[in-house]
Amino acid sequence: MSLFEVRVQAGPFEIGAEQARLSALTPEVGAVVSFTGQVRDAPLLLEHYPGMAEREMEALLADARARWPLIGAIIVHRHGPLAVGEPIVLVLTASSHRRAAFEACEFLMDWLKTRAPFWKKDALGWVDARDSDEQAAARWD
Amino acid sequence: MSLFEVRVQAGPFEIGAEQARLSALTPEVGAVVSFTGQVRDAPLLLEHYPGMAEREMEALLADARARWPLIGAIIVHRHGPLAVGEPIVLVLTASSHRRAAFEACEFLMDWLKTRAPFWKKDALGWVDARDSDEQAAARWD
Amino acid sequence: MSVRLVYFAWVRERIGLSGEEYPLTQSLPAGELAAKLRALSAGHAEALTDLSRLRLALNQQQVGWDALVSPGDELALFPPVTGG
Amino acid sequence: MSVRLVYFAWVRERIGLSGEEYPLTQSLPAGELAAKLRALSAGHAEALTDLSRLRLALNQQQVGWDALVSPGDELALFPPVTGG
Repeated sequence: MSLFEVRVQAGPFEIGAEQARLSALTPEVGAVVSFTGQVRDAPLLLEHYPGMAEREMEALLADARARWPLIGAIIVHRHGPLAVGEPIVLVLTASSHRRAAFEACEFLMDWLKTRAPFWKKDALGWVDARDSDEQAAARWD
Repeated sequence: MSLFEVRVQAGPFEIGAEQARLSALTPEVGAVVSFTGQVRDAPLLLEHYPGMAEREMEALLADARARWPLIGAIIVHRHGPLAVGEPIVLVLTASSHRRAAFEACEFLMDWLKTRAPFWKKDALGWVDARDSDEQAAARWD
Repeated sequence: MSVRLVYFAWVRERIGLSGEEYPLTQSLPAGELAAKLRALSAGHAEALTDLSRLRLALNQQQVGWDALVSPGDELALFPPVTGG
Repeated sequence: MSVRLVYFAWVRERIGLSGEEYPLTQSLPAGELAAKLRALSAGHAEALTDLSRLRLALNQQQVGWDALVSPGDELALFPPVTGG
């Protein structure tokens, strides 16, 4: 059994519940890696492109599966108003071995940052895209 | 505020509860990365060296803090009999930026595998150390 | 015959619309279409002056300014993404 | 005057003890001490024949076979670790 899933939602997520779904998939799961991004410093509003957001995230999962032997992966990205400390995004990867789980998780985050149609706005206005994110994603080319 | 903690315990752990402790540390936390290792294929017995195990894990955290700007990190390692699918080890890292959190988490896992005094035994006997783990740890030298 | 335009983030705010239909009877490159849109309003002109600051998606797939837009398509214009 | 010896994993199983006190009146290198321990029993001899398969910790710090063991120290002998 395997599980690959993407979701865009306004509400929060529970890392424990999401991770449990991957841990229980098969006796071959030996490593689960997670990344949680959370709102730092100031509140944010997250706008997204419904439909395309899910589509890009699905495409990223397909790309990761082609590169690493994953047993499962989940991406949850929130939209709407978010307070400081609130989680924005969760990426979970499960594999037999830790290297694959680590690399796939980092790959998915780097590409989410540069491909998935989400835009952050804070009190100063729309947040500018960063060159460092482009460079991080380019590592995987 | 910061939080750096190591624990060796027989019972299970809750990733959600541990992660919540790091997420709430300061408004500067932007990224939390976790690694969970779980028993694959066959039940295990985990023996450890009480005292030295905690000491080595503390030393690894100190080393990670010297290399990356971490706000917090938690390592929990279990001992005793463990069934297939049960979690063995949890490493959590929190930082302002994702690269530091990812790298520190992977570093801690690679070094735990080669430094922390734990030994796995399965139905076939004591598990042999793997060259691939030594090589993974050597990447950080 | 038209193309469905959708706008996000500051492109949406400057234009003052989240989307609109624009008459289109034959295919043309997205860059040429964007140039025509500048005539619609001061907001359109401001948002679409410097195309190098924008990204686009045709039918929800990221493309370049030379992509051919045809009647019935959905064309999205937005700044570089900043999620995650 | 003695050294506290502790054993783990298959070293412990072959020796048949998780630890023991061994008389020691002056410092000597861990490798020399291990060679002396081989005389204690068939199990000790078997466990400690090939020191290249073992690791050691002196007072809970990983060290090499040339580390000097002194009376009152705790010396642990074990296979390469396999946790995590």
